[in-house]
Amino acid sequence: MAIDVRLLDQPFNPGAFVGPFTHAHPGLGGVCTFVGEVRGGDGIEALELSHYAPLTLPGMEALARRALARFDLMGIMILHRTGIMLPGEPIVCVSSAATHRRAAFEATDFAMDHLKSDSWFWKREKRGGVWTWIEPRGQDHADLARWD
Amino acid sequence: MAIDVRLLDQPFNPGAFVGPFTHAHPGLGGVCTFVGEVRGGDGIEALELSHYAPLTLPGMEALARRALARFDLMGIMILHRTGIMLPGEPIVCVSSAATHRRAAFEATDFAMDHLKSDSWFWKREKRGGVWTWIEPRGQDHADLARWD
Amino acid sequence: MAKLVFLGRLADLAGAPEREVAPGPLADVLAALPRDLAVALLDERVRLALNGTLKTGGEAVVLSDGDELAFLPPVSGG
Amino acid sequence: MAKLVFLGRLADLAGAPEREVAPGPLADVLAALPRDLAVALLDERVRLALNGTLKTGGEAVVLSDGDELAFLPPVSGG
Repeated sequence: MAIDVRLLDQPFNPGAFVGPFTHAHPGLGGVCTFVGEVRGGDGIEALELSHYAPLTLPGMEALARRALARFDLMGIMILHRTGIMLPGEPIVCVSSAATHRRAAFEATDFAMDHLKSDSWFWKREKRGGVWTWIEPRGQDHADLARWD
Repeated sequence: MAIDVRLLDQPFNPGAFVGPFTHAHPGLGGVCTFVGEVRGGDGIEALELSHYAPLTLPGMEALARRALARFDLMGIMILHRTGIMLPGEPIVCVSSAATHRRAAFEATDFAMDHLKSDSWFWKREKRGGVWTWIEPRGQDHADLARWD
Repeated sequence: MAKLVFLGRLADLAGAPEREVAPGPLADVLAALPRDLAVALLDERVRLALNGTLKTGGEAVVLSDGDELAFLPPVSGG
Repeated sequence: MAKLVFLGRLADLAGAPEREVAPGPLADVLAALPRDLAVALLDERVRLALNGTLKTGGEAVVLSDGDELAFLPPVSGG
């Protein structure tokens, strides 16, 4: 199980996936996991993520393969929510298992930077009952430039 | 609960700690977690970590406070095993919660680099029934230099 | 018939995430749409995917019966 | 009595993780120990902690009744 990539349309518990992912790689040195949650505050009531099935999952799988080729990993797991989420719900979970710590950190960092910018997801936020689409932002490009 | 630091003398399930840690920080953006496990292979039968109570836990708490002061965190959790462990058992778990992803990654990375080198733990490995003490190694100093 | 798929804000503009259209050259298909929607679909930042494959070149698109053409605006950051 | 605590490989060398000793100047305490152990304890990389506080300077240590002096070899890497 070198690559485990999933789109999830219901709330999920990251630990329920990270545990089995970790156990699938006996002899590893470490696992670096990042879990992103829907941010609260700012009057946000909900977030909706839409995707395009024929592209989104294959795109995430290609990203996982790139991370696997670039870093010395035993495996990488990428989970991403779609649909409507409330503040505090996990939206993304990336976990990298490696013999050496540095590779696990870098692969998870790399996958997060590219997921945010390269993936086929469209987000909108609900505030005061009104939905607003979220535009691309500059910080993501700066994050990506770190890997060039 | 900005700082949660514990020495554990029994096998532990990282998810059982990361879940409550995450939920204690509503409104966060993300959590970066690193779990290190006792490496298998190489004929390793067991690992033993000894500590010195009057220094080890206070040292870990000081490291957590340094991370909290240096990065923009909502909280940091550092768990470390002591005693005899078998390959595959978690030995360390560091989790950082932050509004922004970068801070969570960097704080966990920082804490891991310093835990490995600055903490009062002495390790020995058992191979073929014989225990051997593990010496300090150069890579740790290179890791630490990244933060100077 | 062929199918147009609108992602992100384009779905709002189109009033629905999908729309059945008569097959034919893309220019003819767009000409039959409301003008503001057609203009938004022609934005240079909007990418096209025909039957699940991204169009990379600038070659003309001609929709056949059963084709699915997706309009993909820039993905969201943050 | 005072107590010496040996960490890491020093515990192996001492044959036990702790040892009761008579109070007094550290030099006298060490002189009463097996020679190879005394030499190992005096290694410049071995740090001392008196009653849970690391010694930073080079001042002479004099053990009083009830004191705990720990000998801390370099911690393990990797």
